Amino acid sequence: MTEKIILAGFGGQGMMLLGKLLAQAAMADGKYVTYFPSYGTEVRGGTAVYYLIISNEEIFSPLIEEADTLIVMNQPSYQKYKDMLKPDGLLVLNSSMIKLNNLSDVKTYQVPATEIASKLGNVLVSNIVMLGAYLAIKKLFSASLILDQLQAMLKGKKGNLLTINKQALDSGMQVIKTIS
Amino acid sequence: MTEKIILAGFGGQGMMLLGKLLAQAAMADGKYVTYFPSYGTEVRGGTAVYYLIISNEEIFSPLIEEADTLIVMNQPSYQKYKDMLKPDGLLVLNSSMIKLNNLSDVKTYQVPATEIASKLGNVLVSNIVMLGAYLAIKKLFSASLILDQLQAMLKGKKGNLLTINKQALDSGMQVIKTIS
Amino acid sequence: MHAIYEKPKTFVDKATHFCPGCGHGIVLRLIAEIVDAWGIRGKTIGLAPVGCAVLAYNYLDIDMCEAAHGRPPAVATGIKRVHPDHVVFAYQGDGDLAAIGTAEIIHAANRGENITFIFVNNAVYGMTSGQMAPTTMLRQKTATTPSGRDPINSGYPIRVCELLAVLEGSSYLERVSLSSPENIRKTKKALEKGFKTQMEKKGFSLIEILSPCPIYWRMDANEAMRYIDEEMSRTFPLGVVKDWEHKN
Amino acid sequence: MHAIYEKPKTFVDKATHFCPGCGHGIVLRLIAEIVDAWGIRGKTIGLAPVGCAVLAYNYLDIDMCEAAHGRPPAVATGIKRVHPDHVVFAYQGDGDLAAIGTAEIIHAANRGENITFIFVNNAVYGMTSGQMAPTTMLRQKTATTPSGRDPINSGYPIRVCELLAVLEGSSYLERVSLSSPENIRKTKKALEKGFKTQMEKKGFSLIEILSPCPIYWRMDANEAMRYIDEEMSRTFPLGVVKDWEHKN
Amino acid sequence: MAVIKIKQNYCKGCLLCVPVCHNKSLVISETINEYGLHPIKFREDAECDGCKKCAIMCPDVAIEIYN
Amino acid sequence: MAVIKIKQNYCKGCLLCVPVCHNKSLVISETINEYGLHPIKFREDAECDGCKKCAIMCPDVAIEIYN
Amino acid sequence: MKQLLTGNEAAAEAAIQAGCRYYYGYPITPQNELINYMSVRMPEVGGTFIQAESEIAAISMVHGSAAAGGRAMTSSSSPGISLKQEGISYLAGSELPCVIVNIQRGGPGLGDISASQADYFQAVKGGGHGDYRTIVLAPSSVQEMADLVYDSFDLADKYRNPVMILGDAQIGQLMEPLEFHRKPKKNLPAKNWSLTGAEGRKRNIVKSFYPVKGQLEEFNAHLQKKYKVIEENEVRYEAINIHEADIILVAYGTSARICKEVVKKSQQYEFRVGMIRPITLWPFPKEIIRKVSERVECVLTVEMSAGQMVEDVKLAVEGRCPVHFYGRTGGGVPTSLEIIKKIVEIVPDNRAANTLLQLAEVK
Amino acid sequence: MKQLLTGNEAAAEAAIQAGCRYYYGYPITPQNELINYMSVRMPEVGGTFIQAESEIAAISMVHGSAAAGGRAMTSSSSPGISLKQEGISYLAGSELPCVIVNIQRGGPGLGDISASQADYFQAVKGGGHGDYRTIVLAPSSVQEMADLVYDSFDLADKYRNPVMILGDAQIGQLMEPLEFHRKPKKNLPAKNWSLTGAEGRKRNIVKSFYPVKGQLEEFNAHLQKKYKVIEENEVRYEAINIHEADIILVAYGTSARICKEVVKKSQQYEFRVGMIRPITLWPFPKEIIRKVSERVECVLTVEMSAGQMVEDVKLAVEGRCPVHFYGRTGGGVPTSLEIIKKIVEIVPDNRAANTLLQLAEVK
Ligand SMILES: Cc1ncc(C[n+]2csc(CCOP(=O)(O)OP(=O)(O)O)c2C)c(N)n1
Ligand SMILES: Cc1ncc(C[n+]2csc(CCOP(=O)(O)OP(=O)(O)O)c2C)c(N)n1
Ligand code: SF4
Ligand code: SF4
Ligand code: SF4
Ligand code: SF4
Ligand code: SF4
Ligand code: SF4
Ligand SMILES: [Mg+2]
Ligand SMILES: [Mg+2]
Repeated sequence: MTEKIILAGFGGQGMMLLGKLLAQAAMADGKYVTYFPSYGTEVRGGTAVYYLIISNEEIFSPLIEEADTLIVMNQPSYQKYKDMLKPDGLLVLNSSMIKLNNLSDVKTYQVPATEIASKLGNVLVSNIVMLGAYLAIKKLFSASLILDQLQAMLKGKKGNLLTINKQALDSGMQVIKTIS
Repeated sequence: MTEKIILAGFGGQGMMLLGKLLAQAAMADGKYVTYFPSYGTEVRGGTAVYYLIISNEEIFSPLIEEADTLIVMNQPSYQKYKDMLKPDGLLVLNSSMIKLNNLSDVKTYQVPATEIASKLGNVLVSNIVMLGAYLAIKKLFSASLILDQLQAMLKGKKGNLLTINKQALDSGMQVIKTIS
Repeated sequence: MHAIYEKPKTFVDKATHFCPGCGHGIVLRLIAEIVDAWGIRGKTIGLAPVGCAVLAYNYLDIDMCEAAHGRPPAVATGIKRVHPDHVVFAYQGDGDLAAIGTAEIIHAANRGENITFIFVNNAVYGMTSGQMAPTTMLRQKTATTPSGRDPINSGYPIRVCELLAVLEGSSYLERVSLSSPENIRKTKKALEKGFKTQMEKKGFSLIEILSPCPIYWRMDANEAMRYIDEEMSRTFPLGVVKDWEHKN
Repeated sequence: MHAIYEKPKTFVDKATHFCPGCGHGIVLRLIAEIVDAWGIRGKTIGLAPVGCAVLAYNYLDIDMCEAAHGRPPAVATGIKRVHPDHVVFAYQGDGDLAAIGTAEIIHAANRGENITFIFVNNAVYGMTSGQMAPTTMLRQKTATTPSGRDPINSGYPIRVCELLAVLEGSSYLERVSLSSPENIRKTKKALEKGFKTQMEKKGFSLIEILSPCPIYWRMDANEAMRYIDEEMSRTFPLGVVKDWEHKN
Repeated sequence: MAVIKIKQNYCKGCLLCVPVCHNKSLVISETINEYGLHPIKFREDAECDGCKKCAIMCPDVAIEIYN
Repeated sequence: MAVIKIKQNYCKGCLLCVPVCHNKSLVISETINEYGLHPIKFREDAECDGCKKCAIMCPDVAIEIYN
Repeated sequence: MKQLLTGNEAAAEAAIQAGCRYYYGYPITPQNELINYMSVRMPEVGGTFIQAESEIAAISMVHGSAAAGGRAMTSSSSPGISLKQEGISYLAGSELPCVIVNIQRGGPGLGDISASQADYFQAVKGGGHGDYRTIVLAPSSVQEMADLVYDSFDLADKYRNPVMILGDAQIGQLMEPLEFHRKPKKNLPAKNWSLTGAEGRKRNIVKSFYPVKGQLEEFNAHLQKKYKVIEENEVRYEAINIHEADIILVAYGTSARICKEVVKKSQQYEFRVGMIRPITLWPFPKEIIRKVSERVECVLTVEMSAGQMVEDVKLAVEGRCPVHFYGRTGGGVPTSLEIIKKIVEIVPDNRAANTLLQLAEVK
Repeated sequence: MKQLLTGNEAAAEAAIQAGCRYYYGYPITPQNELINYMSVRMPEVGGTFIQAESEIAAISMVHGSAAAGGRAMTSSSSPGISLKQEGISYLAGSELPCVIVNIQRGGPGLGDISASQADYFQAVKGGGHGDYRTIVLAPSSVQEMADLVYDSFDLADKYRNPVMILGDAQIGQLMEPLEFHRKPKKNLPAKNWSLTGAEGRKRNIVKSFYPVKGQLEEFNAHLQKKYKVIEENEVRYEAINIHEADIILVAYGTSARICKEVVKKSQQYEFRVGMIRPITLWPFPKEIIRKVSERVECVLTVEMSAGQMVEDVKLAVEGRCPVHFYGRTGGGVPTSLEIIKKIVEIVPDNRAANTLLQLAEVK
């Protein structure tokens, strides 16, 4: 098993954290993992992209030439990275922020992550909504393994932060169940 | 003809100028010439030494491993450089400042340059006294060729400076005539 | 339809790479406005810093030069000597000017270089992810002062105008801010005065601009402007620090 | 026979490489006297500059370190952090401290490094054959200001104490001179105060010493001392510029 | 009465222009621009006297004013 | 009455010690030292009250004073 | 227990665990995670963290702490490392142990912040003045970053010499699981040359100035002798498949990871690709490369530069077999496909070509 | 008319005669005669002389004047040149023409002020970060110093690239008679990239920053192409006796003078010594060395370093014949006797030995 995921979004949309949670879970699960943020440039703003590879075997290049999965948070990220997805790859997108023009081969899941997060009371957890969706689709890890990581990361932070993150994860998973 | 001269003295005793006058004269005379000051160190004070080579042929290394002539102004310079003189070399020393212990092979001329210069009214021309002595011994150039150089260098300076320098050169030459 | 306010011609029609609410955009726009109004595009040469404003030349439609981090004063000196009658300005951040470039700005001021320096003080290293700058305020949290700047370990916020005022070579030094339309108007006036100082060959001018970095101050843009008024201007009092027109 | 004055034990029994009448010898001797008198040889670490005093470690019988040209403040900082209870001092010339090392001294002062700086201002680059220093006086002739220092091209003499006084991190700053036995006594007092400042953990201290360089001032030694009194002390007024003991 | 033009894809939704308008004429919009941000918009039926304060404040040269 | 000791090969003949002696006890000598310079010497029959001013002034630690 | 850290953080944590208590740095991408991490951790262990006013000040502070006997470190990226060259020359000339981390980015000039290996010459040949050497270690994984930083302090102390860790933007920012499991080496020489105050002993002087004629040459002879000892004892490399290989790849750090992928892919085929990954760039593993070059068809050096290490490979091979080069510059990272294509190009023998083109299809 | 000048002064005067009007320097021995001379001469010709606050400021001022279209120059010696490395990388990355003089002294660190050739790697391989090159010229006499400084401005303008003059303490301070007899070259490309105010044209930007993915690699490809053109067109060397020689000496600058003496002494004997003196150290005259290496018994490289250029010689020879090295470090200058002894040692054939031992006696 080797899963190559590209995560992309506007800086501040929490893609870094999304990937890190997955990477931590993979590590806890005894997998090989590389997680690589590609700062395009020494310049502020624009798109942030992260390369995550999870595998049962040693991973050589942490760069991804062709992704199994693309998780994107906004229109420019989608535009920029859609061609890096392999023909039969998985696309999970934040439909609150991305207008789709016809996609053919790829399996696409449209998750209104920003809206869901807004409704939960904090736009900032839209990334966790996306994570929930991805988990529900690919089922690489159990939700509880991810929650463990979340818990560890939020240690010392305010208690209700964990609660809302849990809700976000859950909502993301639910969306997929509804769609499929 | 190749004449390799080492000039050494305490910084401030004018050895630089002595050598430069000879070098200029050599150049004017159509000779090959290299003139190299060897700053021993990045440190003040101590001995200053200059390597002057005059030749009818191309000169390769401007350093001198074995000198034809050694002109020294004070005791530490003498001590430091006496062994660089070739066995039958010429030694011209400022006897006002150097006590000689027995010298065997080398032709030695003792010139009381500081005393002579003092008498002329300016210790600073003791270097020119030495130059006069050297000229009188080796006769590489005419005194007038040297005087031309002196004149060119002192252009714009006070007139009596040239006069005293002339006297110094002369006195140096006289000393040799008296000795020999 | 008559324009009350339009994008200055000297400002390239292009979205900037700055974060939302960043002060750099305002300052660059003001420069463009002055170049437009005075018609000096053909005789102006700018210096971009290494810092968030590194791409200043993408936005200002004038001849511009890059300088290594901290070296704009020296590079500007080199340019000015070739074109003594041009308007040469250097744009610098606080890391660039007050840390690595300390020697260069002090000696440019001391030589009285007839150049205008636009010093954007946002109390932080924006470009490299929000580390402490020499102008970071006491107790301010940054990536390298995680529990707030403590003078025991990290020294005090440096008041650049006051420091340069000691040097005889400096002619015009003023500190302004971007916290309100009123203050931005004053900032523009100060920039004009800086350029004027140069065009009249009165020597070294530097305008220090208190500017928000909402991202690394971890505030929204309007909070950041309030922070300038309520906190930053206390450490860095606004006003003219030195002026060749009002020497006594 | 009882000694009224003897070579300090901490001063190595060895002729120095300085030119006749050079002030460096006096300053080094004063340091040695204090180390002797206070018995602190075992807890003192000195920094030698790159300049005529580069070989200071040949004369002072204490642990000493070299620093690259201009970097003694940073090197001293590195040492002091390892030995916070030792007496660490840096010895610097005006080229070293006020030109290439401008950033380092300013930021050491700003951090309030608990170190004593001995700043020998001889208004010239002695070691490299008498070029202009940042402290060269107006109209002074040097190897690189052959017709005298002109502020238009070469800027103004920098008053280091006054500059550093602006920084909150500096604790004790005094300017003294070597022009007479009386002034040398005051210099020694100032050095003692500098060391005391450090030993009581009061922070950054710097003693600026007006010191003769007869060779590159092209004067005899006694003329050079008069020049300090009559010319140099006008540009660089003697006295305490900042003192933690007398803050108001 | 002046007219405000907001360049949607320049505006980063920082909201600096909002509080400086004494007419409270600028508000955040629901649309999402290229950045994935909500740009501001001119409130329907609001007043503008062309005081320029919003444009002066804008770090992204996103506001132009005409009359 | 104090006694002055001058280290001949340390003294560089700079003469800084000469004018500071209120007894005018120090003068230049005719001898030449290692440097080729004339070191100073204590004037014969001169006075010294051990005021130390000469030693304080000396850049070459060439003067020691005893009594 | 495994942790997920960036290479930059791994370097910082390993340094602290190796007893480094004096860190001086200046921000620059892509090494910011290192300085930021240090600002949090150093106070926790009672160590010194100073954000210096510049890279030059930082290396000078390292100079001071090393001279005073502490374990000191600084880090930066390419332009900042260029600024440290005078300081590094002084450290080498003063025989001071310390560790310098270079997380290389694209150059020249301001360039870009993407990964690069274009500072090889600077690190290995000496970007500063004079005949000196720094030991240069090149990690190719986050785990190895930690391990090598760890060893670097011991090497520095053992030889009284600066050690450089030569990483790049990718290794610095990459996150991988790693474990800190190393214990300090024993038996390092006492630092009785260091500055501690001359209590009850002769004074110590730390310097690089040798003004008396002949002394500097003597000192240089001493340095060269030391360097020879290091060359004889400290060479490290990883060799894969070198005994059966027809062609040998030589690569370090990030580019070595991709070469490893090529080697692995080729294992099932007739045409054999082996590889040598220098871990110490200085001392360079020239012996093993020389040996291998006596029997392989050719050597291919892969770098993220216009060709720098390839010179050392050629110096080792000395014409015994052809040495080829494949490089990407300015932030480009070679892909395994590109490398395979290059192999096909330089080994125009059918057996190789067929085999490798199959590989190329596998991608 | 001949003048007697030091190499430092000759460099300064040649620069002024070549139209250099912007000089920025900082004092350091052994190049002080250059900066001191400039302080007198620049005002006389209406040019700019600034004694900068540091070497870094000086190279940055050069950056500014070069960007503004002026002919600009700086000079220093080893430690100061180390400080300029970031700036040089920026100049190369911004494609700015300028001239940098390094009058090398002994290192590492503060070292000493005596002559050295230990900055060869720094100058030729690149002491700064990134894949860049500076054209490096190595004069071996005062006359050649003037001639090469003269040409260096043309080369810099022709290729929009920094040029370094690599001298040493001896060539810098040595006085020899020289003549200034060169006229400016014509047909240099117009500097329409330079910053003059964008009057009536699109703006010019001078920079080395390429933040958009792929751009920096493209720019580097452009640089490499330019460097190839320079390598093809600008190699300079002096060859003596290479057609009859049994052994070839390779040396540059000061050490080449001594080798020339050895060559001259050997002319009357049976065993023939020839020599190649690289005048451009980059581009390095590798073709001629490669050619010669096909027929001589061996090559001996002589340097005032622990062995730096010898690597380029080996890279040119590629094992075709043995390459030997004789070096002195830290201010030591080889003597002709030492070189002859070395020859005898590496050519243990009787003919050579006998011949050369005779030579050794002649001294
Ligand atoms: C020699 C060197 N050191 C460090 C850096 C990294 N760097 C880029 S910008 C910057 C400082 C940015 O801070 P500031 O000057 O305050 O500008 P801001 O981004 O805050 O506007 C630093 C340290 C660099 N590019 N070059
Ligand atoms: C990086 C570097 N630049 C320049 C020099 C040359 N240098 C040696 S000492 C010195 C300045 C000496 O002046 P100052 O600091 O005033 O000391 P002084 O000799 O007057 O006591 C210089 C420029 C150097 N050694 N290193
Ligand atoms: S990081 Fe700060 S200074 Fe930089 S662009 Fe963003 S807000 Fe502006
Ligand atoms: S040159 Fe000046 S400072 Fe240096 S030793 Fe001589 S007198 Fe002293
Ligand atoms: S111009 Fe003035 S009134 Fe009109 S929208 Fe802007 S701030 Fe409001
Ligand atoms: S100030 Fe400008 S960028 Fe910010 S919200 Fe208003 S229009 Fe948009
Ligand atoms: S101690 Fe005083 S009285 Fe005695 S010689 Fe010295 S200066 Fe004169
Ligand atoms: S002051 Fe010292 S060195 Fe000078 S003359 Fe007097 S004894 Fe000699
Ligand atoms: Mg800033
Ligand atoms: Mg000085």
